[in-house]
Amino acid sequence: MQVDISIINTYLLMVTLVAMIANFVLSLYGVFFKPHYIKKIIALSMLSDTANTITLYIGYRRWVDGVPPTIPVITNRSIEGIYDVVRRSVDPLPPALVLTAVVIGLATTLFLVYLGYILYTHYKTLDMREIKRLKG
Amino acid sequence: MWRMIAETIIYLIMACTSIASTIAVYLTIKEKDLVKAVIYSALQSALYTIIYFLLLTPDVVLVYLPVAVGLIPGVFLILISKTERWEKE
Amino acid sequence: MIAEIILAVIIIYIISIILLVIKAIKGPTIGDQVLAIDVITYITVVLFVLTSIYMKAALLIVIAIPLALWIYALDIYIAKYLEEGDLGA
Amino acid sequence: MLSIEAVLRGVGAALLCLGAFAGLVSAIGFYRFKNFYLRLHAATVGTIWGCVFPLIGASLISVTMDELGEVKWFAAGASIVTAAIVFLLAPAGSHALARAVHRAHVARVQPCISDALDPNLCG
Amino acid sequence: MRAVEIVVLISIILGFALLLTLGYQYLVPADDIRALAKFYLLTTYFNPNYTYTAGATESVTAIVWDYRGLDTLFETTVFYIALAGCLILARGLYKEEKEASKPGSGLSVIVRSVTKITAPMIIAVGVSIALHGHLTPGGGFQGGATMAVLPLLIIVIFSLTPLIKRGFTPSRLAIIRGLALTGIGLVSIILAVIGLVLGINAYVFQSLPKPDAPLGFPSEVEGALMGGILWFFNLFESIAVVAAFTIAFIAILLIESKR
Repeated sequence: MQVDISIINTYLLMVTLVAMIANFVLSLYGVFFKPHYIKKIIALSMLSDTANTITLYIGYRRWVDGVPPTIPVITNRSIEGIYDVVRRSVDPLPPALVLTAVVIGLATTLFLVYLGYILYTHYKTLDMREIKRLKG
Repeated sequence: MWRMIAETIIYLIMACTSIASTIAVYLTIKEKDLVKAVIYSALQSALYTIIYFLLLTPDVVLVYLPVAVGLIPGVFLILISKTERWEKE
Repeated sequence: MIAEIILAVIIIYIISIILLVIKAIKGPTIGDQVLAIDVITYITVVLFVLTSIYMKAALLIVIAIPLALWIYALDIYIAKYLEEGDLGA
Repeated sequence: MLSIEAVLRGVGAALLCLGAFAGLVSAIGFYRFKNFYLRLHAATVGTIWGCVFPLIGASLISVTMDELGEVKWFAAGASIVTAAIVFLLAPAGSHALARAVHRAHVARVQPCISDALDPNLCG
Repeated sequence: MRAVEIVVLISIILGFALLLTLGYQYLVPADDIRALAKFYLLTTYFNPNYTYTAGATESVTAIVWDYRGLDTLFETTVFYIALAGCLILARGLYKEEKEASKPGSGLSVIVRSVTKITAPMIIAVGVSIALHGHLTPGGGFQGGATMAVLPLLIIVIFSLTPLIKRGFTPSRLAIIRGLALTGIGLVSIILAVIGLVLGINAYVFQSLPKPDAPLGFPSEVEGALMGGILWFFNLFESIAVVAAFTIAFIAILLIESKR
């Protein structure tokens, strides 16, 4: 008996996207409305991770007739191998964009950590409500 | 039939992992103890690693894994140990 | 035959991961949470290897080695923080 | 007459089933034990029985699978190396964590009969 | 009063609306990919239908360093500037000497021995990820990030003194990093300079010989695939990343000894 389950697959993929958007909203709330500086940095790193995940999700491709997609690496170097990879592979452009974003995200996080230490030596606190001079 | 079920199972793993990561993000935002917040964010990173793997992007997994699992908790713990641990009400 | 066995093992591992995530979220002390994340990621290594064998994309196994190398970094950071209150020199 | 491939595949499948059972038992134990020091037992079962043996089994299976193509030896070798690394690192990590938790008085021993290292933690 | 937050919120709403509008057909992944991705995949490794190729079997590394090379070069610049900002913030707070920690403290001997055993393995895994970037998943950024975890682990477990005593001072690491960045710059323009001197047509970021530009890096050496420019970029980028992160970790831990 053949049952059409593609609607369930579509629903499950949509659940992933909606959960990612919920992550985005939650970490945005953390960046804006949490008073502590370290909490803000943690929320910011989670925000960038979620944006990267949405980018990668756009580049995915579904299974066709039960055949899974493959990674964009050519293992069989003949003509047939290359065309097989083109037929089955996922999109290689979003990983290339996300790759550098992750490393640069770590560099900017390090910069914010240094800035937090300098703030602490000046004000003896990291609570943004007590640092009156930064209030904008 | 069996291969269709395999496809559904892969998508089901992805959906479960996403929902668990949403819970982890929520707890990170709500937590008052910053060390526990760092641990919850490490849990979120581990779950995101599974999602990246299932999206078939090994390059991103290879760069995200040392950064998010190996480096970022260490850096945050250095900053917490030098400043303060508790977030005030 | 072997593919069905691998798929069944993957499902059992997913159930274990769900139980461990519940414990990692609930765990009363920091030690429990870190230990749960530890076991989650070690089981994730097996999940990655089995999934890549099942999908017949053997190059994906290259992810497993760095993942297994980096999980204990989180343990070390938390242990040093709890023992000395300080990650520094 | 058994071929060598059938033997390897059978041993690998047996190791996989053993690992799945150990992983499930470890998760249930982790869920039901009372305190941190008891959960260390469950964690060790989950890392050694639930991770090292299935990796060796996966390596044995991938040797026999010709569908993987030219890189099947690569897959088998990577699985073995990963098993060795986990075998080396997982005990070290949980040891460091247990020592730090005991020294920092984070987790209490409860229910307690006696604690020879630090009597104050008992009860 | 809250003008900045309101502007940011509105711009995020507009940006998400743009994303949903432009990507509505990709919201749930389709069973096909875009024509641009197909072009990248077809021309990554040798092909008779196309004259231009990257000569590597891994598309992601080829896109990062060959098709979109200038993009990655400027991202490396952003990375450099962010870490230079870190060091500027840490300036004036340095103190080199450090009192010896008392025996009995620190992590146990088991963890120290295991880390001594695994340190060469970490270096080996990082180098292999970096230098095989054009054949298997990996590349310069990945190898550098993998190797950069080792200094932080060594600092946490053994303290800072052995690292300084072995000669890994911030100034020396800064020199290594400068040399690696110079290597990236040289590799990207050297063929254009040679072409300018000899009077041959050549481009910036030229990897393999093209029909109108005969100069180029080798596509393979002794039968092993080199990928032209990719191998050099992976090597220099991994050295730059690991040196930069090590400087940052050492500096943030040296700040502390002032108190």
